[in-house]
Amino acid sequence: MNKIINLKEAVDLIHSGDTVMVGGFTYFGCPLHLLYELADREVDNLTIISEDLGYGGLPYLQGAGVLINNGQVKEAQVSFIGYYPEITEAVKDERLKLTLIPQGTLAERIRAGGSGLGGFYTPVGVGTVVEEGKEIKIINNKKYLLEYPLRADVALIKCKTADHLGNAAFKYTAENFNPLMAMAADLVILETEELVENGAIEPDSVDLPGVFVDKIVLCKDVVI
Amino acid sequence: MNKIINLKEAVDLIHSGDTVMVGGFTYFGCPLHLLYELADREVDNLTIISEDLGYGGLPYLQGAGVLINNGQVKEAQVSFIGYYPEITEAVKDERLKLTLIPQGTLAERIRAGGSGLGGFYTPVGVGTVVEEGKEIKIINNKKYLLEYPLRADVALIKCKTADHLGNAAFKYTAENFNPLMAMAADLVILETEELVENGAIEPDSVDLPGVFVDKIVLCKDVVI
Amino acid sequence: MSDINRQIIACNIADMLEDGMFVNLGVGIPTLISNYISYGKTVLLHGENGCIGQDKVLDNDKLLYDRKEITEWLASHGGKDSDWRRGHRDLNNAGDSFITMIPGASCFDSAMSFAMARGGRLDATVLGGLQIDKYGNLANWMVPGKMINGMGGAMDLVCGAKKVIVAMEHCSKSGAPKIVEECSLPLTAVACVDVVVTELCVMEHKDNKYLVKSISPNTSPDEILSKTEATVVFDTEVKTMRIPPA
Amino acid sequence: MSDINRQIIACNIADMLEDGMFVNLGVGIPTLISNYISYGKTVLLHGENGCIGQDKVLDNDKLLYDRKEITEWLASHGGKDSDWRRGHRDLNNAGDSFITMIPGASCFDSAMSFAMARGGRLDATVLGGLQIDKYGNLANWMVPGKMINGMGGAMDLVCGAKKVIVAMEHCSKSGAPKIVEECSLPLTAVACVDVVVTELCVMEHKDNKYLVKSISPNTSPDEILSKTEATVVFDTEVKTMRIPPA
Repeated sequence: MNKIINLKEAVDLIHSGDTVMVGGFTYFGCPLHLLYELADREVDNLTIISEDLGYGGLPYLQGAGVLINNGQVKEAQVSFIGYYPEITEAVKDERLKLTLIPQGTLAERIRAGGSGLGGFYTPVGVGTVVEEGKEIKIINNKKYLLEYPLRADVALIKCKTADHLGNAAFKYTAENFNPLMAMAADLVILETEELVENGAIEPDSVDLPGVFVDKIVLCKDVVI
Repeated sequence: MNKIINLKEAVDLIHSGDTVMVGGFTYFGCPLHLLYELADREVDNLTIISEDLGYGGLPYLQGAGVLINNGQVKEAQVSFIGYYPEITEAVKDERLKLTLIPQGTLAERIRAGGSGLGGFYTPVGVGTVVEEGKEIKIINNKKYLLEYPLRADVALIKCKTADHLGNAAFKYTAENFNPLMAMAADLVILETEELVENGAIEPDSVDLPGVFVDKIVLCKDVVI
Repeated sequence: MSDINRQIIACNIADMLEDGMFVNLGVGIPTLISNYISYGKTVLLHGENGCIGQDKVLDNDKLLYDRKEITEWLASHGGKDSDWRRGHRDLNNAGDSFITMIPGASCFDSAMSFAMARGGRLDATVLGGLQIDKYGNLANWMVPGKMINGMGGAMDLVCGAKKVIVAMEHCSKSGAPKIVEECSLPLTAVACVDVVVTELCVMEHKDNKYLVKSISPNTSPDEILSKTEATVVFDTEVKTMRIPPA
Repeated sequence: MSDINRQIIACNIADMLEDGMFVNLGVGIPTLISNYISYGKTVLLHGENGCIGQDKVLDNDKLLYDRKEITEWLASHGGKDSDWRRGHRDLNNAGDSFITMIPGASCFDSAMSFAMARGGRLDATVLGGLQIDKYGNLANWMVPGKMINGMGGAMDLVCGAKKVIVAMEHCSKSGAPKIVEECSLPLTAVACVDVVVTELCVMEHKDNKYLVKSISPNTSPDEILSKTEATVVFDTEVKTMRIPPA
């Protein structure tokens, strides 16, 4: 059971037309090595599910936005864009189909996708544009929207420390969407800063059990 | 903001008629000091929500079952009983209303209660007695049951280490239902084996943020 | 918005926050609030990106806009001797600033972060507003036709918090009232506003009206009435807002 | 059930488990399986109470039934120098035995534990059965009128696992078939059974039939047919089950 491969082998596993979840909250916990390698490939028609599309105001902190600027993405489901004029343009020009999802609903939909649930009722978005086209249910005199699970073909995630079984520990706020996405994709590729022997991460310190991780790529250097 | 009180003060906060969540999986992670103190009180008509009711075959590992044997409980919602003849008798004699819930559904309903969700769809229990009286929905050609959130007046939970803000770290499998229940109750009483200074538990090692904990009781000795 | 207006709003909200409160501060004016929380009071700040217990925001304007500077900072803030006390390349707030944390802080994933927001444990959420209306509706995330931004966590944060406090200038840059009869901009949430704090006054929302609790020494009831479209009433005893030293 | 029957069932299931597989083993016969997993094969065992990576089950029959013994054990297995390598008072499996774990084990809460069970990552779940039927329905948690037990995690575990393997004796103590046309006992789940392993044979469930893949050297096709109520068919090449040394 060897899960460790190199960056090129990892990105070879992503194909045109795939739905790809990308972990991270802007720069923090974002698998940038995997993303930048993917941006160098002739892979397109991707659907990206991510909290955001990177920190667009800063050319050297692009995140998933680099794929959009490359024209590799047909659709994106995110919660936040921030200052990113290129994306507004791409949406206006119909080069990109963009769906905005409240951040907590996005997290919960991904969790539901990884948890075998059929959907859930949330009060978030009631009376707003988020409600459009959704089933509404009154539970205990309160309105809720039915939200469905999200899953992906591939999840690209990033951690601080991993062992050879794929057990992962995230540092501080670089955890965010990473463990949730790892549970909700058919193929999970983990980018890690450090690789340690099995048992070096205490059982209580494992944030994501290795059973969710298919491939591990060690990327020691810091990129921005 | 002082959350630390003694065992007697803590149990004074539980009243007849309350719905009480009790953490633990049999002995493991069960707040036995709180339970045994509660068993000495004239508090009754309780509704207990718990994974189980303790390890009934062993007189010195009673868990929440001690409350039932005392006649303090009118209703219990649990997943498992195991070898516990007294409980079968109490149910037959209609001294106890018992609801059995699949363990994962129980965990998820408590999580939903703590997460502000109105309910969720699960495939678990379809075509079984669990289905009775529940809404069924077909999602992507698969049957799901609608399950509603569970909340309680009080949660009694147990951890290995806590700081003065109530941040808690559980050890190994003694985590189980404890953090979930702490999120789903109006009053949360935490029994801890050790009390440490704020900051002594690393931010990444906090399993339950202190904002969920109202009262902390230090109980150093091991009881069975 | 002028800096003094922002500071007035921030310091008056800080005064509402009590010891031990668990609070989410949104981007914009709300980030200024922590500067005004009085010494000895512990307010537990929620970062919806996955933490409780933000302490200082590291001054990273320069950091972020100078590539050499940030590369060096990231390299020196990720090793074994770097942690939550001095800042770490894996530690930010929801406004994407590097931060430090207080002793007793905690970190967690995004599902947990919003579970606690919706679940009712958050004592208050403070966020900016484009418009609020007599129904307590809030619009703060989108202006049709303008650049696409995204609602981020705002819709979730206002859903479960015990108190929703809107921090905004009383009128728009063009002078139009922002406290209106009915919001014309896309909503963030319906009937969610509890309190609004502007540079002119602090008002509570109740029964389709805004009740003035305190006003700035630099304004008058008439000015407030003329600049507010929704119905305004005055409390029997209206207090004076605190004006921070310039 | 005789011990040799239990061991035959356990060792034939162990042979089905491949290196790296993520598997839940229920109480009863399934707990015996780990003894037969061949050396060098890492099977990651899920404990639905909140762990992956069970290694040894600590022999605690004596431990649990002697009050002095357990008190001493608990006191000596909770301190700083006690951990997952040698056993800890906070470390059990779902059958309530104290356990040790392999390097690379992990622990988590119950919501996470069942999220992964339902979510589809579990390669197999192995559990006992009272009855299974031609539809692949499983009944394993309740006999009406008998002592109340509870379904525990069984209903959840069979819902998401890629393969559900039922480990049970071919007939009941009274000799009645347990592989029936239609279950008469309350169900655990519908249409969930993929494989059943008894002391007589290994059968796959498919198209409302049970297909015999291997049989014990101690039985015959006729005996299997006579002891099975549901339709049985035989694979073109039927293998011989492994019989462990007594």
